[in-house]
This record gives sequence, C-alpha cells and structure tokens, in this order.
Amino acid sequence: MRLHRFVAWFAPAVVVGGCATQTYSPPTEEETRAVIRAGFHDRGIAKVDRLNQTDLQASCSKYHNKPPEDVRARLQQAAGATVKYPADGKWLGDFKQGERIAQTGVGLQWTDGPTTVNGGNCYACHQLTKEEISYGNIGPSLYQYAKVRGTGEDTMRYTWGKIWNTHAYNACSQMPRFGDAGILTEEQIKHVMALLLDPNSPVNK
Amino acid sequence: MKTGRREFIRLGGVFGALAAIGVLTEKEAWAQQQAWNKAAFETKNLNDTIKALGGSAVSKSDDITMTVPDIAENGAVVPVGVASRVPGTTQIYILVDKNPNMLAAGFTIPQGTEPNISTRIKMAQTSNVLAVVKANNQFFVATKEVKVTLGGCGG
Amino acid sequence: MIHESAGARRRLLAGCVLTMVSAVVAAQSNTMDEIARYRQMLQDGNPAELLIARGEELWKTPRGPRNASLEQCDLGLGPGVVKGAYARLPRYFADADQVLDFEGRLVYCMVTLQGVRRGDAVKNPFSGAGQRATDIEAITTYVVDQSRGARIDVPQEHPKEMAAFDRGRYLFYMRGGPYDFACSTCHGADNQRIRLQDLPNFEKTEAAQRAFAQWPAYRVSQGALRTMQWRINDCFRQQRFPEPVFVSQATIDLITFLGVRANGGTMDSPSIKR
Amino acid sequence: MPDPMRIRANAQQDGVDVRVLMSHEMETGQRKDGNGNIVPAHFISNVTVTHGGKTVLSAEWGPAVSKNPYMQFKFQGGKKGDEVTVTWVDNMGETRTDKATIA
Repeated sequence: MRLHRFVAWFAPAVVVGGCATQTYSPPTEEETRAVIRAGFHDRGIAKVDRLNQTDLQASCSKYHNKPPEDVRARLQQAAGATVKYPADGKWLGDFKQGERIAQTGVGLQWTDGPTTVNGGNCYACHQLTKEEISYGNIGPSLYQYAKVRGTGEDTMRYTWGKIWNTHAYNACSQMPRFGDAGILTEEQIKHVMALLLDPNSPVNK
Repeated sequence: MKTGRREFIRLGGVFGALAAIGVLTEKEAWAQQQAWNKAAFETKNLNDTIKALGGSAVSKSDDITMTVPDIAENGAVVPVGVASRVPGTTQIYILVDKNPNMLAAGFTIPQGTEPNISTRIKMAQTSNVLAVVKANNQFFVATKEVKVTLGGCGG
Repeated sequence: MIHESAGARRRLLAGCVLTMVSAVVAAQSNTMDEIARYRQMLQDGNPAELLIARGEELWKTPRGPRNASLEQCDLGLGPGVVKGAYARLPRYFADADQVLDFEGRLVYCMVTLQGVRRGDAVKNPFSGAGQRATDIEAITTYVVDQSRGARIDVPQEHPKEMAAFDRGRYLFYMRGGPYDFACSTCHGADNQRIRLQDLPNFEKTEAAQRAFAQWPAYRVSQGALRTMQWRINDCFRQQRFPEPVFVSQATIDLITFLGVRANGGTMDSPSIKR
Repeated sequence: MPDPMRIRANAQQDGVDVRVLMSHEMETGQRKDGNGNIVPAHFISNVTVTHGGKTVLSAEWGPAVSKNPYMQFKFQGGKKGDEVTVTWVDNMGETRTDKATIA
C-alpha cells in the first residue's frame, strides 16, 4: 500500500482496500484550503483572515522554502522595497531595552490582548549573550555580532533591513518580518539594533 | 483571628466526618494541622529558618549529599534528593534561597527509615538550594546552585 | 616588519574571538547534557499516572443521557478493544465515513453511544490553570497508556486516509499569520531548538517517531496532562494562527500526516515533559 | 473528594522502597486568575506514612512543593504483602488516605 502514497502525488492511483477497488485522486489545493478554512475560528485578536496568504507566504509554502531562482529574485526585490529606514538617521537605541525585547516572546497570539507590547523573542532562535544559556538555534548565533561584522554604515543598513524584512536578503527565511509585519515598532528595532551593535552591549562582551 | 476561627469550624467538620469512617481520629488530624510550623514556612533567610525550627546555629557538612540538576528546564518541577550520613539524623529540610519563602519542605525520619528522601519543588528563579539536616539537636547544611531556564516559545 | 606584526596581532585577536566562541559552544553542550539529566530525573513518578484510573472509570461507567459506557466504542480494532488502538489512529471509520483521531473518535462515541450533544462534548476539552483534568484528558490518558509499547501503525489504505495525509502535509508547510510561520518553520530541519527545547524534524522518520510516540504528555510547566489535540492547538497559538477547532478535519489531517511519518515507532505515552 | 494517590512500595534487599504521587494543585497563593484576583494558597501541609501502626515518615510541606507532589524514601522492617498507608492533610482541611501492598 505504501507505494500508492508516492504514486498518488503524480496521478490517480488504484487502491485495493479489502475487496473493494477504489480510485484515489489527491485533493485539489482548493479543496484542501476549504478544509483548512473550516478547521479554524476567530479567537481574540487572532482572526481567520490570518489564513489568507500573502504572495510571499504562498510562494514559500509552495516551494517548501526553497524557491527557484526567478521566484527568489522576485520575492527579494519586493521585500527590499518594504524596508523603512529610521527617519532620524539614528540606528541605535538602548541595548538594555533591546535585551528585554529579545527575551520577550508575547504578542499577536490569541492569548495576547490588542494592547500587549510585542516582544522580539530573539533568544527563541538565536544565541546572543554569554549569560543567557537558554537560546535556540534555528537562526545563527549572534554572539559577538559587532566584533564579527563591525559597526560600519553597511552593517547598520544590512542589519536594519534584515530585522525589518528578512526576505530582502534571504527569500523564504524562517524569520518574521519584524518591521514590515508591524511586530516591533521603529523604536523597538533601534533597541534590538543596539543589543547587536552597541560595543557596550553584552552581545559584544 | 477571625479567619482562624472560621477555619477551625470547617476543619472540625471535615475531620469529624473522617473520624467517623476511621481514617484519622479528629485528635490526630488536629495535632498535625496545629503542629504545622507556620513561622518556619514564612522565613526569608537561613538564620531565621533555623531559629524557627528551634535551632540557634548551623554548620556546613560534607556528610549531606544533594541530588539536584545543575539546570532545570522548568522551575515548576525541580527534583531534589537529600541523603544524610550525619549520625542521628532526625529531620531533613529543603530550602530555596530566592523563593518568596525559603522553606519548601521538611521530613521527619524515625528510626528504621533511611535519612534519604527525594521530592520535587518549585523554584521562582535560578538560586541556591539548601539541604538542612537536624541531628542530635544540631543543624547542618549543604548547598547547590540550580539554574532555572526560560523555555519554549516564550508566549 | 610593522605590517607583519599588525597582521599577527590581528590574527591573534581573531584567535581570541574563536576561543571565546568555542568555549561558549562547549558550555552549550554541557547545558544540553544537564537538561538531559533533568529530564531523566523526572522520568520516575509521572503525574499522568494519577489520571489513568480516573480515565478507566470514566470509560467503563455508564453515563450520559443514554446511561451507556464507552466500552462498546470501536477505536478501530473492534468494539471494546482498547489495547493497542491508540497507536493505529487516526484512521478511517466507515460508520462516521470520516478519518478520526483518538479524540475525534471519543467525541463520536460520546455522541452516538452515550447520547451526549456534540456541542457539549467538544466544549472545553482542555483544562485551564488550576483546573482538574477534563474527562477527555483523563480518558485519553487511560487509552493511550493501553498502547504503551505498541508499534505506531497509522493506516494509509482508504482513499480518505490518503487524502487526510495529503491535506495534513499541505497544512504542515502552509505559512501564514503575522509571523509567516508554518509547522515546518520549527519542525522541518534536523537538530533545531527553540530555547533549549528540541524540535523534532517531521521530515525524518526517527525524529517523527520519537515525537509522536510521546504524546499525550504530562507537561510540568503547566502541571497538566496535554493531549495531541492540545499540542496542535498550542503550536498554532504560538504560530500566531487563528485557533484550530477541536477535532476539526484540519487538525485530524495534520495528526494523520505526523502519525504516518512516525509509523514504525513505539508508543511511549503518557510521557513527562517540561 | 480528592483523586486517589498512586503508591508503589517494593521490598528490596536494603528495605522497602516507597514512591508516592499525590493529586493536588499546590496553589502558592501568589498566582492570579483570569480576572486578576489572587488564587488563595491551597497546599498539602502534612503527610504521614505508616506501616504496621508505626509512622515510617512524616513530612511538613509548604506551597513550594510542586503540583501533584512526588516523594520517595526507604524504610526497614517491611515485607512483601504488608500494607503501607499514606495520609495527607491540606491547609484547607481536605484530606486523603490511600493504601498499597508491598510488592
């Protein structure tokens, strides 16, 4: 029977179950999405419209996050156009506040309120400081970020863009679009920038 | 003491019913409840705890073995084992330095029972865990740090 | 000479950074060893055991408007067969003409055998903070315990079982919500962690087997027994999705996908976890 | 009525190994409910384990013992087939007694 599983991906297959012979044709994308839509409901701030995918979400899902070159180029270009750099030209805020944002994982869940201050939850996926031993590894270690990358204008610009909309540099990255999706405010992003790039930040100790 | 009286009445009722089915006599239940050392469970530092437990001084001992994880994945459940080789051990207490109240649990070890117990406690944050042993009316202590980590997706 | 020494100094500095980083990496492996030790220390004395007896009583006691027990509930191996049944779910049930996971089948039996209104059966399936375990949680604990050691064998024979797998696979990779997350964001690569929690890669058989085998589980962080439907629900919460409807086809599809990926593993539930 | 305990008592070479799981919230008195009100402290304050009419362990606990408490210890003098009895009492006057046969 396992063979049919793989056959099924390409063409309708004949399935022998008991004494009956049945034909299997995989559900269409439309049918699948209808079942998914019926399987969720609004709760608190998390409404079912969150199931409506953007072009980026749909493309990354379709290619399991490994888009072909032309799609990648299109997504990166579109993402790059969304990045808003700081209006006052100042890159860095307060690294201590950045550390708190990096530690906090709340925001935009149905258990959060409309006025919950969102966190960045950086530690969920990244190593940042020596002191915090509880960090994830979905993203690369950012320990000693400024020592490795320096603090030049290019680094500032790249880091800001990466936080604002990661897909500008790496289409179908797993990282949220902290600026573009409105997860963090411009001020919060400055604090996170300081955590990464201020020479006095524990990240660079 | 108004609350105390109300509790008295409720306890009396429950224990009265128990006495009727012969599980615990009302007197035994009351003795336990009354003996619960409220003062000790409200102390905030080691000296006060020792005092509330009836001691005056405490000394470090290598004859107490603590089995605790160096890192706890969650502070809600931290396994703690304490084994005492101090001769004449009659009591084992588990304390957490940085909990709102220091004393977590106390065990009375009658003769014939090994002075070696395990249980699980809550820790509010990374802290020293202390094992205090009472033997021949003297108090001894051993200490180990347990790091409590933040876990999961953080939401 | 000057240039050379500057270069040497730079190399030295780079060396320093490297040493620091590798010291941190070594510290991390100690951390993971210690976490493993912590998990090991919890293994004896799983509070889920407290629920098994209650779940068994709930399963066997006549209840509901029809005053019937659940003992005649067919979990796929015939009415009354509980042993090993959980390890073979989700599956297609002809009477319901639907693929059902255990919790979905339980609701079906509560409705058809006991006469419970479906709306009542699916209301509040998960216990909240400070609440006693729900009946569904207790019954699930009893039933899954009866599959401990059983081989995971989620069938892919009926066309509806195959369709459930295909839809579940689609949902697994479907990115959405303000964070652009899908299940695959966390569960689509090897050796990934959130904080210190390992994330099973459901593209790999062994990891999928280990993960699937350990749900339902007692979560010490919540002091509660959590079912597979809860696991799915809370993943979607943290994924910033809307809430999945309890035992909806979409959740059953996803569990089918995960279960089929885990086929051949050995059930080890209820387990105890962070 | 609180849920039953789970008691395992096993005769080993160096004594009877007793492991007890109790079903209890162990509320700290510091947690807030959904409406922001403090949930009052509710915890097992005393535990007594007896064998043959003799107390083999007694314990005094505060709310810092974990939810659904667990404890393990060993005593001498018990043999297979004997009964071990565990009783707990909490700060609100609820109590529970369960027995197990030494295996």
